[in-house]
Amino acid sequence: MPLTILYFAWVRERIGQAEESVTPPTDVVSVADLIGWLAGRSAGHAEALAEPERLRAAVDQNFVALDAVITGAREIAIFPPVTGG
Amino acid sequence: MPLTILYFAWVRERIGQAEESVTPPTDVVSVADLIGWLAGRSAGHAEALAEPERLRAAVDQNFVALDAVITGAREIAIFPPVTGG
Amino acid sequence: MIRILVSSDPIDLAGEMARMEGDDVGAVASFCGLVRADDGVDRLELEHYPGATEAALDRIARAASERWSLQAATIIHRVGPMHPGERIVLVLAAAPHRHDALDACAYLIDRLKTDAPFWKRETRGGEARWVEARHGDAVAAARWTDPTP
Amino acid sequence: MIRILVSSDPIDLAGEMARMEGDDVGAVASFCGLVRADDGVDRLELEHYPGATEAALDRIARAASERWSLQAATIIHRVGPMHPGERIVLVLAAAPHRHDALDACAYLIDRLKTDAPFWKRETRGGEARWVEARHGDAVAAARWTDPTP
Repeated sequence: MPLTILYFAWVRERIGQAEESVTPPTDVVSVADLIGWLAGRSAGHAEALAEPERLRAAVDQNFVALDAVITGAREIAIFPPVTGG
Repeated sequence: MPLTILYFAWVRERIGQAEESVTPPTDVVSVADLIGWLAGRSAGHAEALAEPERLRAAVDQNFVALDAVITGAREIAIFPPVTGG
Repeated sequence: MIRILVSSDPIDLAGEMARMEGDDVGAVASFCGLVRADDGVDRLELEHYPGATEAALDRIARAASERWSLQAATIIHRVGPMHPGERIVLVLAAAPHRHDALDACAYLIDRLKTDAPFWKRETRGGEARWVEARHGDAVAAARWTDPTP
Repeated sequence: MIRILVSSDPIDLAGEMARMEGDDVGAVASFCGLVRADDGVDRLELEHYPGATEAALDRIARAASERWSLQAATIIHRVGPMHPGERIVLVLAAAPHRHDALDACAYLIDRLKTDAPFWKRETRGGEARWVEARHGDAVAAARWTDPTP
């Protein structure tokens, strides 16, 4: 099943798109795995996703740690630490 | 020199006036002395000033403890604990 | 900038807020106290000690300005008769950073409760009574014990 | 009553305040965050995660309502481009008693800073940069660690 990936802030800018639909291989189990796999998609992806420790993620709109499992997820967002308010 | 005495809230109501000018004898040295002396002026004064522990005071617009000395004061206010805000 | 106002006019919340804002202000915290009807009060009267009240509020606002990095502190207190739902008091603190504004705002209202000469008289069904001072207010004010005398 | 609004329209502070007031409300505390010009910012852009943002703000307001005795909690956040002096965020808490309103107000803004998906981009003299998260915000949010998960 294809997975919707959303990017925000500088992650979005570096990748050059806000959203894409992907079908990762079955060995992509966690958010961290997904980030590593997405990094291979383009030079922009590689640059945006080079330092996972600077990234945060949400699985189906819930904030999660990067070791969270993504099995069954439909929408995954990847972004820098939030700076609202 | 005459001293202006101001009363507020239920102290004012029981005494029946908001302000009076008095000249206490020289043995009236503290606010507590003054309260005791004022209590003798009328039945209303006696009722309003019967329980000094329920009263607060200001000497020349500065809040003071009841044992504060009043020598040289021009305006003394006597009132219940404040309830603003 | 300190602004103190004791008046029998209704409190202009939007106008007072607008006065606090500026290009360098990052945070405005406010507290507004209102007349509550829920315990049967249909009228509230606020008495004060003219002159001494303004001086006390000014001292409170100055103490807040010394303690936190503020750009403005405002204390507005209504006096005279008022009704449920009406604003009794409004305090505002403006600062570059939010915790200064939030802490100063809480300080202003806590101190006002114990240090400013106002007295409330409530009327319920025609019966008036002077409000008693609350011990909790003294406790709340004490947590702000000033570092300087 | 919880009210959440994420919008590119200017924040109507007076209107939002008026919504909080009622005959049984004794206290309304507010915090408003504004775009500051003092470090040379001439434009600020707020990006958010539609849907997830509103859900996060709703969770924060609900947590505040469970923790304190509130009559209303409101969180309004502006998104899109804005300029110095304009309001970015407004949080409001209404309660019968003042410390519930004040504490809930501080909680709402502290939690919003770390738990809601917004990102700020500042422009200074034509040069844009994404604002870095501040460690102090995580510290401020941590002091509210919820009694329940």
